[in-house]
Amino acid sequence: MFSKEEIAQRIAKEIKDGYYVNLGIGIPTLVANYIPKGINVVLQSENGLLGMGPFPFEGEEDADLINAGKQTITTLPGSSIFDSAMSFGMIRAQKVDLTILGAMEVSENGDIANWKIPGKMVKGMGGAMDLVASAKNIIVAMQHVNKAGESKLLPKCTLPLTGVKCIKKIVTELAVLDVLPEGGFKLLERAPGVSIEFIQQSTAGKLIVEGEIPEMRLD
Amino acid sequence: MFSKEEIAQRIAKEIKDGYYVNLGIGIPTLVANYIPKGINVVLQSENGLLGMGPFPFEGEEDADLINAGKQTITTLPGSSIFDSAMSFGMIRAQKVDLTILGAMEVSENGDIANWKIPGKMVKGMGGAMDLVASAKNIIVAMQHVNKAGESKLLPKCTLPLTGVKCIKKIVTELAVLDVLPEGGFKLLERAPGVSIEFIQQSTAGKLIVEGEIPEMRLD
Amino acid sequence: MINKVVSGAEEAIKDISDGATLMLGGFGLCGIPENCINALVNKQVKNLTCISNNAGVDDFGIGLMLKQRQVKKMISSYVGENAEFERQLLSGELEVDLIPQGTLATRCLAAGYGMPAIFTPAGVGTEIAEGKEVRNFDGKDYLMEYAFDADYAIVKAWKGDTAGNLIFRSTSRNFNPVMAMAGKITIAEVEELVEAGELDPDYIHTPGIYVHRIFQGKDYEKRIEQRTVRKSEG
Amino acid sequence: MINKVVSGAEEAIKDISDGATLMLGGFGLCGIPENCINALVNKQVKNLTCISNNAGVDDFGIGLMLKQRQVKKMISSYVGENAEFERQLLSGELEVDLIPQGTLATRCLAAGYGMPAIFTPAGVGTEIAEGKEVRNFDGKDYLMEYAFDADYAIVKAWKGDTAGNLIFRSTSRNFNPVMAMAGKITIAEVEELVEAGELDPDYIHTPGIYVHRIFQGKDYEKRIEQRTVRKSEG
Repeated sequence: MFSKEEIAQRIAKEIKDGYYVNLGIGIPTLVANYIPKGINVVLQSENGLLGMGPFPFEGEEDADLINAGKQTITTLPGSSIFDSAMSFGMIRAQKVDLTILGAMEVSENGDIANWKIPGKMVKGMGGAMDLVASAKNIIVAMQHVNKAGESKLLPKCTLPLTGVKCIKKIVTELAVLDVLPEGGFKLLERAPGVSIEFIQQSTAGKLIVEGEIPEMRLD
Repeated sequence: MFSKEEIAQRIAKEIKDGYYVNLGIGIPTLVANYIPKGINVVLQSENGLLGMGPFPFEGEEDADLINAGKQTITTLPGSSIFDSAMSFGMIRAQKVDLTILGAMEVSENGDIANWKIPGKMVKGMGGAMDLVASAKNIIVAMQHVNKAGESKLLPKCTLPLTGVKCIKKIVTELAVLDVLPEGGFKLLERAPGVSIEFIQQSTAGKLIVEGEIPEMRLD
Repeated sequence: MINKVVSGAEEAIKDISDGATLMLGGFGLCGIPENCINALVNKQVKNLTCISNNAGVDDFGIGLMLKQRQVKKMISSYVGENAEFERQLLSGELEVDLIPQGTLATRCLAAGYGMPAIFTPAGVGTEIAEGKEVRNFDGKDYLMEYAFDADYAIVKAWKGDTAGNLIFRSTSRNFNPVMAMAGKITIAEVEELVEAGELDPDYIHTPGIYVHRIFQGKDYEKRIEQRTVRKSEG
Repeated sequence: MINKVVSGAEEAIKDISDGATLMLGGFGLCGIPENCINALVNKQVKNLTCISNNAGVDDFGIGLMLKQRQVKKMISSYVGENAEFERQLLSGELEVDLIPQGTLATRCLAAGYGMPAIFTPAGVGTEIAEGKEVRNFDGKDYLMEYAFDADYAIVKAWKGDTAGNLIFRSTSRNFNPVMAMAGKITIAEVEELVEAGELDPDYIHTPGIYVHRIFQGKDYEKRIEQRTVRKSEG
């Protein structure tokens, strides 16, 4: 089984040279640490920054320079700043090549739920609904099952939706899966030491297994 | 009868302290020369400038600094530059207090025609349709009759329209008139030496004359 | 130029009365109009509808207004950092309208650009689409969302001039320029107020035509919500 | 950062082929992409649809492309300074779609901001409303106008960096930033190309994400259309 760090590391392999990428909060944030050397990638932060750099050194924090998670960050040479309308404008216009975000549930037709649990305090969707409705290429980083041991890859989401038919790829601690346009989770890779049977048991939605399923590789 | 300069001078009296004003090409451009001393007015040029200044001194022309008539101009302290979308955004949002433009015809219900003559080469409407459709306060500067001696203040425009029910006030070489919401040209002032009868003869649309009609004053 | 300068936050907000709809710039605690918020707290104006991406924290930003129960309704995209907010929401004292962040920004833009409505795919097929018009363009569904209608927009800029022109610094820009365009009356507080002519016209983010009142704020705390650092190298 | 630099105009436009739809920045002759226009003339690409506020003059700007009959259709707000244009229009060789200037700008913005359509009051009740959807909001009628769909946007900036960030100078900004956002592929020529990091992130007008190719142009003529001056005082 993969750790969160390893999930992030595996997702980083999906990032190609020249990509503009938006990283959500949680595991997606960790992806920044594993972007392959030698490729040029620009991170977009939806509060209005292209070219997000690492956290500042101690004592160099700037209250005016934060990311969408409200963390103090830095810029890089070539960065640009813009307002929230332009930020979501470029997201909506699909100028951002890849969006990586977390989820509570994903359904086999690509619906995602990640913003609201009935009965619990609702914090809000932030930019998630804009991102999932707009992005041409979304990868979900998530745990395959919840703390109660129930699958989060479902025939149909039970929680209020964030977006419909938008998720194309999922990376969990157990597997890499594509969500097929016609429906179903197609198993692409499995975590080292994890059996197809275990993935099948952990997947409530329709799992499609065809041919040899290689182990996930991180190098 | 008023000269073009005098029409401009009379219109300038309508400009109030704190106004943002857009001036069209022709007589409206001349209005800038007569803005009352001691009031603060900002001229908007729809190609993307607030705070249009006078023409540059010889030798100081800047090819990158023009007005909507493509004339070389200058900025003033406090000027700002913006793109065409924002320029028409502020026009559409009625942030510009007063628009002054020319017309070929105005109808008694406030329609205006000023962009196209069937059978002649059409140059285009430029920003005129945006301006007349958006402005809360439009003054038309025009000749009362055309070169053939026909009235340009009509029951109904004969030329293709630029905008409908948008003109509130007209200043011509003969008179100042309001266009009433219920229809009709209400005579407010007459040029020195011009009789009401002459204005009546020169006005094909419904002219409303009530009470004493003072002479136009320029001081 | 038209002079927009007022003496300070008290004068800037003096005509804001109970029941007003306010837009407040900022993202989290970054770029919020601290001086005006404090003045609104002191003025104790009530029953406000606040359009703001976030709702501050318990003891800073809009949280200070919530604590005094000055806010009837929040229109935000994310409100998660505030215990008093949660209490009022669960007790029914506070209405909350949660809308996607991009929709929030674009409804401001629409107001500032005189567009009565816009189309966005955000929220299609979700509960926030309920009651809204869905329209298909080129095979994709969009929601029609209306321009905001706010009595006041209150923003914070880095520099401003007496003509009302504004320049924002770094990511404290966020919602400030789009809200500045969207208020019927726009109030700007700035860290540094200069004479008209001192700012380069090419680098002004918000032209003065959108700003009705401006003043130089004081005692900015600029609190950091998530102080994250890396260790010095070597 | 992602490097967007190409060697020059020829390389920048090399894949533009017959029948393409181009946006060309500029207002009159101010801020037009002179280098790319010359390269398009040399390449003799044909049957172009050009979206540009104006159509140049007989011997400069888009006029050079018209002279060679490279343009099938112009989409503009004002085309009045060009005799060859008039000849082609009257003879039926050239199609022209005249649209209000604000509609032109906002249809670019819509494309750059992923909004399929916008509402504007411009043209309501006139012949340009024919066949268009009219919709009433709050008692006022608006036309629904669609976002542009352009294969290429070709713009001219003052400064740019290798990451594609652009800064425009004075009123040569005009349509350039909105078109830069609106092209499927955006080509920017700049007077001065600098390394990423040399431009202040706060003052960038067009973020590099919108720009696909950039190069430093040469031999800018920057012709003035209406040279108007006042006499020196004293």
